[in-house]
Amino acid sequence: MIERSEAARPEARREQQDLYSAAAVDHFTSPRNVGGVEEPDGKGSDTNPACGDRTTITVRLRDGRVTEARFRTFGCVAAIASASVLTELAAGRTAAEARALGPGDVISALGGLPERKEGCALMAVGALRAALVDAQVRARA
Amino acid sequence: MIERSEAARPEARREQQDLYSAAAVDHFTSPRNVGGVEEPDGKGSDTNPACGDRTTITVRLRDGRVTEARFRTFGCVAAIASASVLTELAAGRTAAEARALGPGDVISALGGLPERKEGCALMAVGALRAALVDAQVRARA
Amino acid sequence: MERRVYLDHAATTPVDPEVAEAMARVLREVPGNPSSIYAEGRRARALVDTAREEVAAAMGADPSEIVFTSGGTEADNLAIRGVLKAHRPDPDASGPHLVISSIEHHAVLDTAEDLERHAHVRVAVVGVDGTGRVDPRDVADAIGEATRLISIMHGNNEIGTIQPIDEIGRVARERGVTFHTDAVQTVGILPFDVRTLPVDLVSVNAHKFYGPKGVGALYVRKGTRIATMQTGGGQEKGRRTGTENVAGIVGLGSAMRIATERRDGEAEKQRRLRDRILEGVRARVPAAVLTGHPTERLPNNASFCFPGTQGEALIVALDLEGFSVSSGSACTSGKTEPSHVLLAIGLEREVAQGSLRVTVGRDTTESDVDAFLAALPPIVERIRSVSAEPLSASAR
Amino acid sequence: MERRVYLDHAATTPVDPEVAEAMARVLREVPGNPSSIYAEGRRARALVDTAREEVAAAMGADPSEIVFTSGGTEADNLAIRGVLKAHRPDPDASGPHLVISSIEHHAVLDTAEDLERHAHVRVAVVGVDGTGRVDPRDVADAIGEATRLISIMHGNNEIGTIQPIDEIGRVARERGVTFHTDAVQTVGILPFDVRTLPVDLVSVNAHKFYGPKGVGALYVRKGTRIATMQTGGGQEKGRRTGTENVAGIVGLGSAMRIATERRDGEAEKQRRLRDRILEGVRARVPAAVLTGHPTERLPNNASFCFPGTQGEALIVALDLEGFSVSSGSACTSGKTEPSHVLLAIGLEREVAQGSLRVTVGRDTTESDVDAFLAALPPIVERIRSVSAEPLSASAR
Ligand SMILES: Cc1ncc(COP(=O)(O)O)c(C=O)c1O
Ligand SMILES: Cc1ncc(COP(=O)(O)O)c(C=O)c1O
Repeated sequence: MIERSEAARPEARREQQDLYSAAAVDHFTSPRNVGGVEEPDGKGSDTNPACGDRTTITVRLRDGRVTEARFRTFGCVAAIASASVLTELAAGRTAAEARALGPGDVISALGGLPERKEGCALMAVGALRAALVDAQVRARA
Repeated sequence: MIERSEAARPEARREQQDLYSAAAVDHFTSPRNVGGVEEPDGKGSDTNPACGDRTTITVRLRDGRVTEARFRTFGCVAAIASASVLTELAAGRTAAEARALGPGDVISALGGLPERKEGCALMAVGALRAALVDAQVRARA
Repeated sequence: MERRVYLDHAATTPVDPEVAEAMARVLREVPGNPSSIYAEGRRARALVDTAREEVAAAMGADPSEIVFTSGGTEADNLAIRGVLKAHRPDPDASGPHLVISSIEHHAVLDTAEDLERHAHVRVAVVGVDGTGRVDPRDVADAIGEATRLISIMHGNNEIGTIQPIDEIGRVARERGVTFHTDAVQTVGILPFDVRTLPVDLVSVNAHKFYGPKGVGALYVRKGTRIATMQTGGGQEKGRRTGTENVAGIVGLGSAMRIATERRDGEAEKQRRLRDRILEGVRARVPAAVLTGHPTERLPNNASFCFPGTQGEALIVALDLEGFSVSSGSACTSGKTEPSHVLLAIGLEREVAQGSLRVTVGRDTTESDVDAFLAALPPIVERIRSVSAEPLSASAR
Repeated sequence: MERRVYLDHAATTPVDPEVAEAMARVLREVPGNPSSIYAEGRRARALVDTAREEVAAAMGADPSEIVFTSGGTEADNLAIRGVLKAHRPDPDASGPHLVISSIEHHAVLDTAEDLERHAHVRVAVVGVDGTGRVDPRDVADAIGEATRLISIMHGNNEIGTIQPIDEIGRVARERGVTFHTDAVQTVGILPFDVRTLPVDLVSVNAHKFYGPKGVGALYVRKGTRIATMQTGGGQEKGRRTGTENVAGIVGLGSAMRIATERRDGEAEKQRRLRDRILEGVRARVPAAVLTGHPTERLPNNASFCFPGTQGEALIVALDLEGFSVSSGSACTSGKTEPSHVLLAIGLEREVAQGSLRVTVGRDTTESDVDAFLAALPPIVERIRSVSAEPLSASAR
């Protein structure tokens, strides 16, 4: 009787709901590309002023393409997962393509983020763009 | 299990508690001496200004003793029960004794009244005293 | 307890067994705080979210427009205090800041009075006719430049009269004034849809539709400016803080869902039983005075005055015979005055003293009603016969 | 749900099965409104009275001094708003109207701020030392001619520090100022007796001692001037109106009675488990910073900061392994700042971000603690290793 009414009620579904998607959890528990690229071509950081979180991304470029991107993040699950997935998204793309990656790309690659966590994806994007700008500046120098 | 814990808890006792005592209920459901004494020697009324309740008591006296007292009450359970019991208390007493009856006598004759109902006993007492004063005045006239 | 006939559903309703079971399950199995992000907390949060959807769905609202409270009283207080606080009433502009009616529940009436005394809020009280109806034109006339809120109830808890809140709401809209309605006696009982009704704030109360006591909700239309009354941890998006009454909220949600499913059938059934009482009393106690509107009234409400009797005496006498009913002049609760509602509809104080309210519910049967109709006349007669010179002035 | 280890008893506790059963029984069997004078109402009233006696007995209070509320937040709001409203603070007298500490719960802190903004109340905030203790002399210094209320908590919910409320209370008495203490984290857990403690108002909360969420109480010492915050039908002798949450109040009463019976044994058992956590963490994560007082702390509270980590990340990682704990910097609840408590005890913002609170309870076992101690270090290490140049400034 209780079981039947449980099955019938929406709460039965709702109760399963997780804070973070499976992909975000995976990137958080097994982050890809942690650390710094050795002798990077570009390095960039961004902070989330709302909470003091910080991400630094370093990149290596060959023939205008990102061959390697690594990150360090001091921050929450969303911040770590965003940076992790972004280093994967960036690898193999041209610098211009990588700079075009936005928070929407990060969020959809993670299968969504909780409300109010959009700033975390934005921080990862900010760090990558800063790294790519840095690389461009250094290349011209 | 539930039954045992019920027995153990004070609430089991408290749940039985009644608003009005058995005596008050009895005087309310079977009021004594309702109505008016025919050709009374004295008649008095009192009202409870807090609620607009009103009691009128009429008395017959023989040789300085109350031989009959009757009441009418527009009011709550406590007001009716107080007047009813007071007509019983008054009967057989000398006028002086009857005038000495106070709200405490009424309340204890009723086995108690709920909080904030003391005014109802006082109204009955007021009506009886007024009736006895009226009798005294008429007797002198 | 002996078999009893409960006829006071406007005071409170028994908890629906399915609701009680859902709440018991939460109490036994859901330990988390909805603010916590780990599994137990998320489960509690999901239950609160589901209940919010259930309450919203029943009213045609968006879940984000529902704020849970500790009952109808808090919902009314939050609506009135919250809107006036958010608007910081202008002391110099002309007219009242708040417009209410003379038959509001004490949760509205006393709040208006409290704000008048402590917060320099000016209040206009609109009267009612002999059936307890507010004339929307009177509301229009009361509105001034300074008016920030109108609070007029939907269904009256004592006499059952239903107000024309659609018309009042239109007046409020035209004048750009926020409109609150205390719908504690109607939501869950009559259709109520905020998509068509021009209302901005609506008070709701679980224990009037077979949910638990101590939990309610305030509907707050998107865009309505309202400040919080109770400050703290930021729950309910800061509109009403404090750890959520999870079991109670689940009870409110389930009760609302069930009430909506049963609503139309219940309203019809209860209206029939209610009419049986109205007619039965009229036939057996010819002196009885019907209070409230003859047709525009809550489907479950039958209310009267019996001249020459007093409310508490009626209630106690009926209680002794197993019937639970109430009165607008129960002097035990420390309220020795006859109710403001009965005076507002123009009754003499002494007539108003003999008020009796009978409100049927889901479990009420025809035979309950007939038993009541059999018990009532001798009781009225007995009490009346004790009363001193009824309706005449004091002899003192 | 998989087997989980719940270590967040300061956030909320599961409902005691006996309490849940008592509440379920009320929900199923007690239909009445306590304000009604017929049998069903009297039964509900008797249950509320019994609960009031149970709560009073646990604190050495008289039942008439207990006001039921919808939780700790409302109790705090009622104490502060109610006392200041009753005293109508004098705007011209010198000094603050209200004195609080810098580590109060948001229910006190935000209420003080709200009154400052909306009601012209002047607030003085007394600081704490590195262990989170208030110095009673600072309270004495803060009091001015205009001071009407001091509100300083008993046990802190984040770092567990216990305040010298006896000394603070004596200061308040000497200066003739009303003293409120938020004892939400201590009543039911530590001895608390208003016959010996110089306190005038005490906030209590059922869900911190195995009662339901959404019900609490305010102790109001006889003679304390306090106005109501919520106006309406006059329940709780007008100090807190609204139909009583009967089932919840019964739950509060039973939970209080059971907590008092078990109190001393539980405190000792939990203190032992807590110390096992403190020592275990110290041994396994040498960089951990203990927050709060080393000895003057709640028996169930172990709290730390782990530099280079961030609170939410710690919580989620532990949640994934089946542990429920919390942090003063959980940024999901919309609070992106590290907690004001951690900043008040002088921690750097970045260190404060890595806070973790572990609070044991009745059902916690040694093996739960050991499982936690095994799970924690690799998680701290993993999160720390991801973090960018911990403790240095931004490279931007
Ligand atoms: C119309 C109306 N408004 C408000 C309330 C107050 O609700 P509560 O007492 O549950 O807080 C009630 C119920 O008593 C009511 O009937
Ligand atoms: C110290 C303290 N005060 C007040 C509260 C507020 O209680 P509630 O959220 O249940 O209203 C809490 C609990 O969160 C607390 O720990």
